[in-house]
This record gives sequence, structure tokens and C-alpha cells, in this order.
Amino acid sequence: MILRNSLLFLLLIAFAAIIISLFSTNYSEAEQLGIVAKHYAENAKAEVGAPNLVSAVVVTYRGLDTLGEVVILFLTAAIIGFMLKSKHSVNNSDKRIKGSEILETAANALVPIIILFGSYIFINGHLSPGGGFQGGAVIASAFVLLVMAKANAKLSHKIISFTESVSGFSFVIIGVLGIILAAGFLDNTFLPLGKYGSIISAGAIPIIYIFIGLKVGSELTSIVNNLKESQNIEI
Amino acid sequence: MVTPIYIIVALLGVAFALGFSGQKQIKAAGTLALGALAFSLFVSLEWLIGLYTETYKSTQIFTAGVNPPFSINLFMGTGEALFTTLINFIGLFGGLYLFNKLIKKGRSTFIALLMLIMGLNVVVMTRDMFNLFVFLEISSVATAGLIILNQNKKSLAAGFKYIIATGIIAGILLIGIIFMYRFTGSLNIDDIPTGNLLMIKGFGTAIFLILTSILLELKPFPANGWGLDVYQGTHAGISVFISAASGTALLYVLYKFIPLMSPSFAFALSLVGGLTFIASNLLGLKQTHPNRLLGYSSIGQIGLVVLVIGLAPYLGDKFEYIAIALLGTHVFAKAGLFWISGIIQKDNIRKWTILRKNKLLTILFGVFMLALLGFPPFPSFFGKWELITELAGNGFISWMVIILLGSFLEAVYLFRWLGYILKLEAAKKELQPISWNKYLPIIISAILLIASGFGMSYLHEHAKFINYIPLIVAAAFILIDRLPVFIKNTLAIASVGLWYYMMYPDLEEFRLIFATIFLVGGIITLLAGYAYKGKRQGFYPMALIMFAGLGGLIEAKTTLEFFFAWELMTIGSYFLIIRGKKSISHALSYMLFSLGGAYAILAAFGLATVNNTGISLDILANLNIYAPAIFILLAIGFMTKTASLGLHIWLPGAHAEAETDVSPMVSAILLKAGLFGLIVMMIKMGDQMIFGLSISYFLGWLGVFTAIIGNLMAALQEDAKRLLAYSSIGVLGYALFGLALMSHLGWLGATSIAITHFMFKTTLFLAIGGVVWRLKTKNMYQMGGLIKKMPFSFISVLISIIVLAGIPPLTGFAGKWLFFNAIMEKGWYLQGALISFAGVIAFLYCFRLIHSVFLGQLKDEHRNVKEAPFWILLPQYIILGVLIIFSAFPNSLLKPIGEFITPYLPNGALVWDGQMAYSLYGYWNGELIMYAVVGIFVAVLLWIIFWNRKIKKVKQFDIVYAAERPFLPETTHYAYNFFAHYKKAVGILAQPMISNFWEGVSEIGHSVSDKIRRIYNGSGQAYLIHIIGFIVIIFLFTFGGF
Amino acid sequence: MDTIWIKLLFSLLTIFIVLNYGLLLQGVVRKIGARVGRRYGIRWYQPWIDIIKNYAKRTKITHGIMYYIAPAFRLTGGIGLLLFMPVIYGTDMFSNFSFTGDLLLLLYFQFFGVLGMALGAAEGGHPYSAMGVSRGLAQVTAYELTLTLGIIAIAVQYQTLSITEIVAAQQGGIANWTIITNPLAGIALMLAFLAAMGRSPFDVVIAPQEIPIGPPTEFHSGLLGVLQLNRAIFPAAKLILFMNLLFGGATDWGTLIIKTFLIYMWSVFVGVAFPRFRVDQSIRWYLFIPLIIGVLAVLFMKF
Amino acid sequence: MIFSLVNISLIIGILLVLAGIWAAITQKNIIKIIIGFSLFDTGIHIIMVALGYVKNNTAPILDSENLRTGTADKIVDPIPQALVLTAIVIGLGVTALMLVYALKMYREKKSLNINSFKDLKW
Repeated sequence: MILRNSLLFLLLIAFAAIIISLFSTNYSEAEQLGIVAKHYAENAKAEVGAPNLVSAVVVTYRGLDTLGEVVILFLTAAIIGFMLKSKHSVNNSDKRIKGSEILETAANALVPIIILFGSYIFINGHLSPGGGFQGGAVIASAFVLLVMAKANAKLSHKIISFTESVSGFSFVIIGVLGIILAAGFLDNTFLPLGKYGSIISAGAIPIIYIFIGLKVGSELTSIVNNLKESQNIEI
Repeated sequence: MVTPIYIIVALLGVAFALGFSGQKQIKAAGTLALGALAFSLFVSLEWLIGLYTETYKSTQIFTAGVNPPFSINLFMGTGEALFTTLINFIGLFGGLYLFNKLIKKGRSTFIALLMLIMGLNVVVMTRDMFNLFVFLEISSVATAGLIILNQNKKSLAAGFKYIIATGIIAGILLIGIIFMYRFTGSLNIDDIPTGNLLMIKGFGTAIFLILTSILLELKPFPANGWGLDVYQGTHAGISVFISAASGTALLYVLYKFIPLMSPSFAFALSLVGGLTFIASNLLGLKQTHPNRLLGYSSIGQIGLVVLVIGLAPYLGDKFEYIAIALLGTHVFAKAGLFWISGIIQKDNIRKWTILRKNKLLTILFGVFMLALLGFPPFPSFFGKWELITELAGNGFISWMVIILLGSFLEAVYLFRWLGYILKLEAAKKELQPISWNKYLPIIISAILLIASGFGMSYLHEHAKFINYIPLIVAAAFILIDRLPVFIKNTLAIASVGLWYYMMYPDLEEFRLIFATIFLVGGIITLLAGYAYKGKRQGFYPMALIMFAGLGGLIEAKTTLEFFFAWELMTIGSYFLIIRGKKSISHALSYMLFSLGGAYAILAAFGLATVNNTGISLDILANLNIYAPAIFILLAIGFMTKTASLGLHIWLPGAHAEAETDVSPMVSAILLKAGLFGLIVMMIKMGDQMIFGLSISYFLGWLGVFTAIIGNLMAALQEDAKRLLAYSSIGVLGYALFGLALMSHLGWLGATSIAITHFMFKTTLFLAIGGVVWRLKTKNMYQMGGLIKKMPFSFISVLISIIVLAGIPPLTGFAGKWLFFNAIMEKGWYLQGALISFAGVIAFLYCFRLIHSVFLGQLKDEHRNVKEAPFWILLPQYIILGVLIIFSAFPNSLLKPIGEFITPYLPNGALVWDGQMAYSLYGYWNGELIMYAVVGIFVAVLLWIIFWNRKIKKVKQFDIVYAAERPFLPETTHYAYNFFAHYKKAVGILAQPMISNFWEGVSEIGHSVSDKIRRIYNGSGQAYLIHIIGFIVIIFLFTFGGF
Repeated sequence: MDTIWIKLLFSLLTIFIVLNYGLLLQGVVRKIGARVGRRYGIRWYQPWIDIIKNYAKRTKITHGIMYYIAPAFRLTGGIGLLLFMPVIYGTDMFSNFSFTGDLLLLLYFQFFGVLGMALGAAEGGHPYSAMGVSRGLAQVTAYELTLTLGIIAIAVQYQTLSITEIVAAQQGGIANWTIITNPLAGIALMLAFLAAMGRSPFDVVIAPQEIPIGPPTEFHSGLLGVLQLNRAIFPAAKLILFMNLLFGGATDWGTLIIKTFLIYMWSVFVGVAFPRFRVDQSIRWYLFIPLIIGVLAVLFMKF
Repeated sequence: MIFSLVNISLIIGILLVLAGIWAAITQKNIIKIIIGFSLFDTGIHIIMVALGYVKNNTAPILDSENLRTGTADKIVDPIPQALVLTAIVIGLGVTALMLVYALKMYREKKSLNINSFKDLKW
């Protein structure tokens, strides 16, 4: 065992050496932006119209990546749903101890606020730090709270998956609108860019972010919900 | 023209839309998903055709309305179109195949499938590295979702191993990408400066990490345990996607990164590919689980393509051709095999006998398997050909060896598997009815394989001249397989005859002789086929493929055509041989020796192209490099067919177990293909020297020992057909010896032996086959006294063995006489004495054969035996007639042959004076000897008849027997262990040393395989360690740590 | 056309002389063998009496067609061997049909009779016959090797395969005989000769005590008579062959008879002095000392 | 400045990567392996962000002040941040999938030891 671990340690050292060799020559902190980044810094306003450059990159310049990541979440949620699909009725009573009064009450109070906050984050994603993913995650946390606090809380699979599908589908449609109405897939400029820095600006970015937010929120919720429901099945 | 972005749109849109559907509309949802896949296939196919016909131009697809590198762009060129077509093909048909299953499992599985295919499409098309990462992850996650289609502990464990392995690999890819971005400021592949970047420290490491993680995704040995477990653990229909679709996409990624590779990394890549190819095929040897076995094969094939990519700079403009041929074969064949495996659903290849209840699937299985192994006319044949040629051209001998060895190992387990399917005891259960959506993908794959084979050969500068008509005719016989034998036999004879007729005007010299042996001989042996009743399914296509190959050898003008025909002949004869009883192991060893030989020939032809122009067979005549090696390789290749000592162990069983009319085909005719090859080779190359010694000198000795051992073994057999089989080994030993003499008389002798061997071995095998036909046993001691029941067979055997033994006045003596004169001339006295010693040993088995079968005591159970069927006797008597003519008028045979040989070996030709032949040393008049012998014989016989005109016939047991009357023919017939004393005296020569040697080789191979495969100990953690270790080792290798 | 008939006539004459000489030889040799064994032995003309007796038998039986044809094969083999050989050197007529083939023809034609005999014996259905054939063939393979080596050595020595030319080269006195000029080949051939004559110690083929008389066990009456004729002609023919190869041939019948008689005595002496070998013993013996001598003979000619 | 914020983040990132790998290749408990993977992922994310840092620059949000002062390029690189966002989500998805796998595997065999799942081998 010791021999094995020391050999493994040697292996790890060797691997570390490879990683460190990435820094071997001429590595120093960057002094200025690279070409691409510089292009973004200089032209994002004209091309995309979103002050938050990260959002500009995420939603438009690298929109395909974002589509991909949405797909991954979607896929994960679907697979998890598939894996955890219980053969028994979901209506089995929850064996857990009921949450305390305080927890339930607090949850009732907090959930709408959290959802509101999440929505704020994705609606303002093109202006300030934040965006669809972050907002979606926050929204999902509200449902996690709900599910955790209330033993009997049942979230409708139908609604979740409907939200998921509608938002995903719309994302794709918007992407296609980019081809039809503007210069390419996921081009946000098929809607007017609007006044720089205002809520309704930056073309399709806010819309996309809304869909992303909804989608991420519903997907994460669905994952948690599935996990929670699967607890009811025999262990 | 549809922008390829719509592939993404369609797949994604449908996937998202599937969320709307409930379990009730699942069928519609599934159909919609397939529709999306079909649409993708349509788009990519449209692009492929458009680009190929040059109506479309390669296009960049921008997203976000901004030019790259500021946004992500996709690229659609010929390569992308081809690869996405392959992927979408697998996607659509894989989905169709799994349709019922997926429907049962719910919409999530359709989502995973769509996303997998979408991910792979983007992976192929994208020019952005991070995008590549994202979509690789999509396909990984989707795969992880599909793996657990059947949720059980196997698929769960496999899926988990898969997900942690790909997770780590993706992480490492990500590190590479981010540093790449840090160093270049761009994520676009096209922006990365080319050149020897790996040499720049830091930056080099980043590139290294990217390349290595892509490589790791391709499951290189030994960091591939996770992949293998997945193949074993998941449903075969899912393995199709992993093996065919994912592998294809990742190979294309590797291809895209070629400009980034430094020579050292390319070398490491080829090394890893080669190692993977050879190791996974080696490990396959011990594997019995069909899906895991296919997994080994799959990993091996991908390793081969990786090797090709690593060697890309050396392969020049042939690179794409080779890679596509190999990969295309892999995709279709592996998909087909996995699909079939999904239908069979047996966890041990020995249980696959159930497959043969379904003829169509069995044929398809054979097609896929042959395609994988690079048999013609499949694309991999041309791919392998080009690969070997190019490697030889670059002097990469060791690569050639690796590729051929790996292919050989693959053939071992695939043919073993095929043998099990065809011959192992059948399962009782019937195959479940198979729905059309499972058939269709398999059939289409097979059709595409064949079509792409023709396509590849059309694209090849030399292969387009290959004559496919005989092959097509043979294939057409599959369609009429349900007709009765009588019709098929007539058609077969007609087609072979027609071909010979059409070929005849172009034939000259040796090609005339061998074409006659092959095709006219074929017709004669086919005549015996009329004796069969019923349909005899599967026989005619295979026999005609063999004849197509044999005829192709004659027609071949280029090395490619020759090799093509050679392989065709091998495969046809393999299927003929495996039709016999108990032929499972013999057919396998036949195939393995043949393949080993074929690879030697391939290597030789490859080497022959070095410093030579063109691939005409004539290049063998003006080699300026490697000549001795080529000579040896070709000789080995051809000698596997002539079954020379050391390479002969396949023959006895294969010939003995074959059917009555197949034995003469494979023994009397097929073996001559080896001789033809040797003759062609020696005509072109003459003799070659190695270390100052003539190679033909060794061949001569080899021929001598082959003759002695073959004849000796024949004398010690109990099985009549096995005896004849060993006799073939011996006789071809003479022929080899004669050729090795490299003199006019030697060749004359060898050629005449080739011809007479065809004749007497055909009659012997048919006559004995006729006996076996009636008696249902091959053991000679169970026969006896049959002269009274089967007189015509007896006469045929009698004349044949007189010819075989070389006793005057029949024509066999010509061979002996020529040899003696030839060795006198050449000075090979010892060899000559030993060859004639072998000839005398032949008397032993000749007598044993005729005595034990036809003379001695008739057994009670054979008292009602009838003469062999007319159609089996007819060919024998046709040949006997010709034999007698040749005996009485030897110059009718020998004079023309001598004239054929004279241009090549003019010295020492015979001088003919009528039927009188003069050599340097002696003389011989076949005609007068015939008259004298017949005269004396008739005189004596008449006298005997006259004197004994009142002779009385007595009963079987009316013999002098120490005052007792024997009553059991079994105890009175002296036949079992007939030469016991001889065995005691010289049995040491008859030890199965060579079989033991080859068995030892096989045993070592299997043991090594078993030892090495223990590294896959099943723990996902160990696989992670392999991955990390792999990275470290490749790093050290690439950066000169070693 | 005339020459053919004259040739045939001379052939018949040759056969007649050799047949009677063979029978005489048989009688004399048996007598000698008996005297060495301190028995009285047969009368010298006993072989003639045996043949006449066999032909005179009234009961004639057959086991089948091959049984019937075999004696024809056998005798054809004997006569053919004789006729394909130049019996008396220098006379065209007593060279008979030697112009149709050379030494190799003889080498292989000797098996013609053997094969036929074996077939007939086997048709008889008696196990002893088959055993005898099996032993005989096994032994043939062994001494054939030595014989071939010796013949190759001689053929190389004289650069010809024609017996007539070989004999021609030996004319002019004992010093020119092959046995003197090429002693190794001579010894090899003379050792092979022992088994070729089928006498003790190499007579296990017909070993009278074990398998009555081997292959001919079942034959009797007229058919046995044919075989007996052959047993007179065949050894004589072989003797003539060895005489031609090693001892300068013969230019007249007297020389022939003296030389062949002396050659025969070699095997007779060995035969009475040594007991019988088992088959495997004789094979091993031939594959050892005679083989080495044969190989040496050939190597000697090569270098 | 060896101990600049960037360098410290890089070092921590690398250490996390190594720690993650170490956990993945030595721990027998599947959950711990997944945690190791998570660490590995997180390490990579930290490295990514750190690499995108440009000396003395601000967050990549072009508010009116940046634009007014013409210091639009005085921001840190937005691309790694965008990438890391994507990478995090992907990592999240993969981790969730792993955990569900672990759950299902536990239900199959009542064990979380990675060595209990060696049915498939050789």
C-alpha cells in the first residue's frame, strides 16, 4: 500500500512537473489584452451593445458555447431524470421528519424574494455582473429551499420540463432569427441595440438571458427535485 | 444548399421540443427525433456530394455576425462533410436500430442521442478550441447517459468509469486550451502559428496537453480500460455510437491538429497508435465476450488510424486515401457487427451459433468481418495496400511489421469467432424475429461497405483496372442460392468455362498451363457437383469466388491485381474448407497460414515499389533494393499455399475434412496457386543471394524435407483422405524442389508434376471421396475388399497411384526421370537421393491406400454398397483418359512445356526425336516403353488366362489359415497401423514437431495476452492512474525525456 | 520391320537363357545353403520339377480379378527389367530394348512387378500376404536410399545414365571396373544389393516361419508357377544389372554366368552367416552404415 | 512579485488540481473521488480566471466612465471569465451526473468502494 502510494505520489509529482512546465519560459503577468480581448474591449459597444463584456462574450461572441453549456445542463437534467425515474409511485409519503415551523415559515417568506432576486440578476445580466446562469442558479436555490423545508412539497415535473423546453426552444429560435434577420447564428443585432447601458438594450441579449435564466433555474430545480424524490424509493 | 448550422438547429430544436412530449406521444417524439437525424444526414450528405462534384465550395460559417477569431466559426469542407456524413449516418441508423428500446426508455434517451450526434457534428466542424471542449463534453455527457440505457450494475460501473475518465481528460484538455489562449491570445485553431511549436517551452506543453487529451479520448493503449469496460457493459447499439461515431469525430479532431504537431509528437502518436493496434488485437486473443472483443478490435482499428495520422507527413497525398479507407471500413463494419451483436445478445462468442439460423445476418457478419480484416473488395483492402506501399517507400519496415502483425492477430480472433458461428454445435433456440428497423441499418452498412469498396478502387490509380466481373458473377450466385444444385452447377460450369474461353486468346506459356489447371480443372471438379441432391446452399458463391481469385491470378498484370486475386482465392477457399465436418480448427489454421502468407506477399510487393515506378508485376524483374528480402517474403507467402514443411500443418485437416468434391478443388487445384506464384516470382527475379548463399538452395532442401516428411506422414495415417492430404504436401515438396533447381529440367519436372498432381490427386480424392460417400467413414481399416463393389473407383485409384509412384510406363515416371537428370546437371546429389527416397516412401502409402480400401477383406456391413455416383466417376475417367495419352505420348505434354521454359532457362533442354527424349545424361522413350510393357503384359496375361481357363472362384474366407477358417473380416483385414514396424524404425521423423512448434507459438501469444490484459483490473481508479501515467510517459517521450 | 521380329526373337532367347540360368542358380544356391547347414538339401534340378508340378495341378482357384492379374504384373516386371537392360555388352541383339530407356527406367521399373504382386497378394485377402507386403515395402525404402546414392555416384563418375555407356567405360580389364575405380559407390551398391536379393538377413518379407512365405501365401498351381518363373528371372536380371554397373558387364554368356554367379555368392555367404533382421532393425541398419557410405560416395564424387 | 494575487491564485489552482487528482487516484470511496474531481475542476477554473488577469486593470464592464475616459482597454480579459462561466456549468453538470451515478451504484451494491465495481475487466 505504501509502495503503491509512493509510486502514485511520484506519478503525481511528474504530472505536477508537466503543469508547472506550462509556466516555464517567459511567463509573467499579462500587461495588456490579447488581440481578441482588445477587439472586444474596443468594439463590443458597437457590435453588441452590452456594457458587461462578459455577457457580451458569453451570449453573443461565444453564443455557441453558451448554447452548448445550456445543452449540457439540459442533458444532465434529462439523464438524471431518466436514471432516477422511479418505478414506484411518486406519491409515497415522505418518510422524513417534517421541517420545523420556523423553517417552513421562513421558506415561505424567502422563496419569492429569492426568485425576484434571481430574476433581477438575469434581467440585468448585460449591464452588471450576473446573467442567465447566475440568475437561474439563484432561482433554483429558492426551489431547493422549498423542497428541503417542506416535506410534502411537490413540484410538477410537467411544468418544470415545459419551462425547460420552451426556454431552450426559444433560445434556438432566437439563434435562428439571427441567421435570418442578421448576420449569423445567435447574432443579437436582429433587435435594435437600443440605448447603451439601459435595460432594454443590447439587442437580443436580455431576452436570451431571460430564457437561459428560466432554463437553468428549471433544470437545476429538476435535478434537485429528482434527487429528492428518489429518496423515497427503497434504499 | 442548407447551411450546416441547421444541423445544430434541427437537432437542438427537436431535443428541446421533446420536452413538450409526454410518455403518450413518445412514438411521435421519437419519429421526430429520427427526422431531425435524417435531416442532418441529408444536409451533410448534400454538402459531401456538392463538394465532391465541385458544385459547392468549402464554406466558413460564422456565428454572432462577427468574423473569427472574435466569434466562433464552423467550417464545412470535404473532410467535414465526409465525417459529419459518417456520424449522422450512424446517428440516424443507430437511432432507428434502437428505436423500440429508446421508446421504451422514454424521451430522455432520444435527447441524449440527439445531443451526442449534435455534439459530434460540431466537434468535427468547429474551428474554435473552447467550443471543441464544450461540445466534446456534450457528447461525453450524452454518451454517459446512453451507456446506462439498460440500467444494471454492469452498465452503471462502466458508465461511471467512463465519466470519471473523460472528466479528467476533459479537464486536462481545458488546461491546455486556456494556456493556449494565454500564449496566443486567440482560441481559433487557424490563428495558432504553425511550425515546431512544441519546442517552445510552456507553449509546447499547452499544445501537448491538447493533443494528448484528444489522443486519450481515442482510447490509446494502455490508458483505455474505461473504454473497453464501456463496450462490455453497455448495450451493443450504444457501442456503435462510441466506436463508430465518437471515434470518427475525434480522429478528425486529431487530423485538424496535425499542423500543431512536432515531429517528435507525431512520432509518439504513431508509436502509440501502433502499440494500441497491436496490443488491443493481442489482448483480443483471450477475449470471449463479443462486445468487449469488438471493443478491442475497435480500439485497435482506431489505433491504426492514429498511427496513420502520426505518419501523415510521410504518406504524402496518399494520406487521406489511406485514412478514409481504413476509417470508413471501421465505421461501417464495426457498426454492423455491434448491431448484429445487439440482436444476438449472447455474452460468449461460443454461444453465437444461434446466428447461423439467420442466413442473411450470417452473410452480413461475414461481410463486416472480412471488411475489417482488409479483404477485397472492401475499402480497407485498398487502404492497407496503399499504407504498406507508402511505408515501404519510406523505408519504415518496422511499421509494416507492426501493422501486419496487428492485422494478423485481429484475424486470429475474428476468424475463430466466425468458425464458432459457422461450425460449433448449434443452439436449439431459434432467433427472435427481427424487426425491419434492426435489419435495415445492418444491410445498409453492408451495402455501403461494398459500394465504398468499389468507390475506393475506382479512385485508385491502379485498382480501377481490376476486373470485378468474376466477383460479381460469384456474388450473383448468392441470389440464386435457393435454386436446386443441378441448375446452379450448370451455371457455374458455364460461367467458369466462358471465362476460360474469353481468357484463352491472351494466354501464353505458364499462364496457359495454370489457367488450364485452375479453370478447366475447376470445370472437371465441378462436374462432380451434379452428384449432390438438394440445394447445397452456400457452396457455389464460395467456389466461384475461389475460381474468380484463381483466374484473377492468371489475369493479373500488376502486383495489386495479383494480391487482390490472391486474397479472393483465399477467402473463397476458406469458406469451402469450413463447410467440411469437424473443420473448425483446420479452417482457422488454413486461414491464419494463408493470411500470414498473404501479408508476407503484401510486404514484399510493398518493398518492390521502392525505387521503382508503377506496380506492374514486371517491377519484380528490376529491383534495385531489398531483392533478397522480397524473394524470401514472396517465397514464404507462396509456400503457405504449397504447404511446404513448416507451413503445412493446416493442410491435412483442411483437405481431409472437406467435402468430396471440395477436396480436389482445394488440394489438386488450389495448391497450384502457390506454385504459380513461385514460378512468376522466379521468372521475374531469378535466383537471389543472401550472405553469399543462393536462396533457392535452401528452397531445394526445404522441398526435399517436405517431400520426405509429407510422404512419411502419409504412410502413417489411418484416415484415407488425410493420407491423400499428406501426400499432396509431399508431392508439392517435389515441385518446390524442382523449381528450386532453377534449371530447365528442374522446371520441366516441376511443371509436369504440377500437372500430373492435379490429375492424379483429383481422381484420388474423388475416388476416395466416392468411397467415403458410400461408406460414411474415412478410416481405412474400416474399409476393405471394395474392389468387388466399386470396381470403377478401384481402377481409377490403381492408375492414379501408378502415376503418383512414378512407375513406368505411366507418365509419373517422366517427373522422376527429369528430376534425376536435373540433379545430375545441377550437382545436388544428396538432395536428389533424398528426393528419390521420398519417392520410394510414396510406395508405402500408395499400397496402403489401395490395399486397405479396395483389397483384403470385405466387411459384412459393406456387402450392399453400391459403386460411387456416376457424376463422381465421370471426372475421374475424363482425367484418366488424358493421363494415358500423356503417358504414351510424353512429348505432347513435355515438349510444349519445355518450349515455354526455354526463354527463361535455355540450358539443358531436352532434345526430342519423336517420342524419344534425350537429356545430357540419358534417354527415354515413353511410347516404346508403353508398347513394350503392354506387349509383355498382354502376352503374359493371355498365357495365364489360357492356362487357367478352368479356374474356380472361391469365397472370401477360403484362404490358407493355419488349418482354421477366419470368420470375421475385421480381424482378418490387416490394415490398422499398417506400417507399425516402419513407425518404430523412423517414427522419430514423424513426431508432430512442427505442429508442436506452432501450438507453442499460439500458446505463448495467448499467455502473453492473458498476462497483459490483467492491467485492466476493472477498477475505475486504476484507469485514472493509467491516464495520468500515459500523459507523463508521452510527455517524456515528446520532450526527449527518454 | 524385320529387325523388330528379330529383336523379339532374341528377346525370347534372352528370356529363355536367363530363365534356365535363374532356375539353376536357385537350385545350386539352395543346395549350398543346405550343405552349410549340414543338411543334404534338394536336388539341383528341383526348381524345374516344382514349376512343372505347379502347372500340372488340376485345381485352380482365384480370389478375384487382381489375384488373377497380379502374376502377369509380376512376370512383366521381371521380363521387362531384363529386356530393358543390355544383357550382353557389345551385341545389339542381346541389348534387347535397352534403347528405350536408361538406368532410371530400370530403377523404377523394378517396382512395376512389386506393385502388381502386392496388389494380387492383397486381393487374396490373407493377412500374412498384406504383412509381407508391408514389410517388403518398408525395407525397400531403406535400401533404395543407399542404392540411389550409389547409382548417382556411378552416374556422376561416368557422366551418363545409359547402362551401355557405363559398361563401355569399364571395358579393358579389372582395373577399369567400377568396383575398383569407385570403391565407395561399389560398397554402397553391394550393401544395397543384399536386401535387393531378399536373402537373409533381409528375408523377413517372406519369413517362412512367421508368415509362411509372405505375399505369395495364397498363390498356388499355375499362378504360383508364373511367380516361380519370375523368381528365376528377376534375381538374375538384378544380378546382371549389378554386374553391368560394377563389374564391367559381360561380352558373352560365359562371362555373364561366371560373374553373376560370383556376385550372387556374396549375398549367399552373407545370408548363411547372418540371422534374420526384423524389419525395423534392417531399416535402421540401412539408414546407418550403408547410408553413410552412400553419402560419402556421393560427396566424394562431388568434391 | 512572486506573491502577487495572480501568482497566489495560480499556485492555489495548481495545488487544487493536484489535490483533486491525488484524491481521485488514491481514495477508494466513490464520493471522495467525485470530490477529488470537483477539486480538480475548481483548480482549473481558478487557473483560468487567474490567467485572464491583466495587471492593474478593472472588471470587464464598460460603464460610461470607462468609455468617457477612453480607458476601454484598461480592463481584465473578459474571455477567460466567459469561459470559466461555461466551464463551471459544465463541471456542475458532470459532477451532478457523477453523483447520481454514485447514488445508483450504491443502490446496486450497497457499497461506495470503487473496488466493488470490478465486474467488468480484462
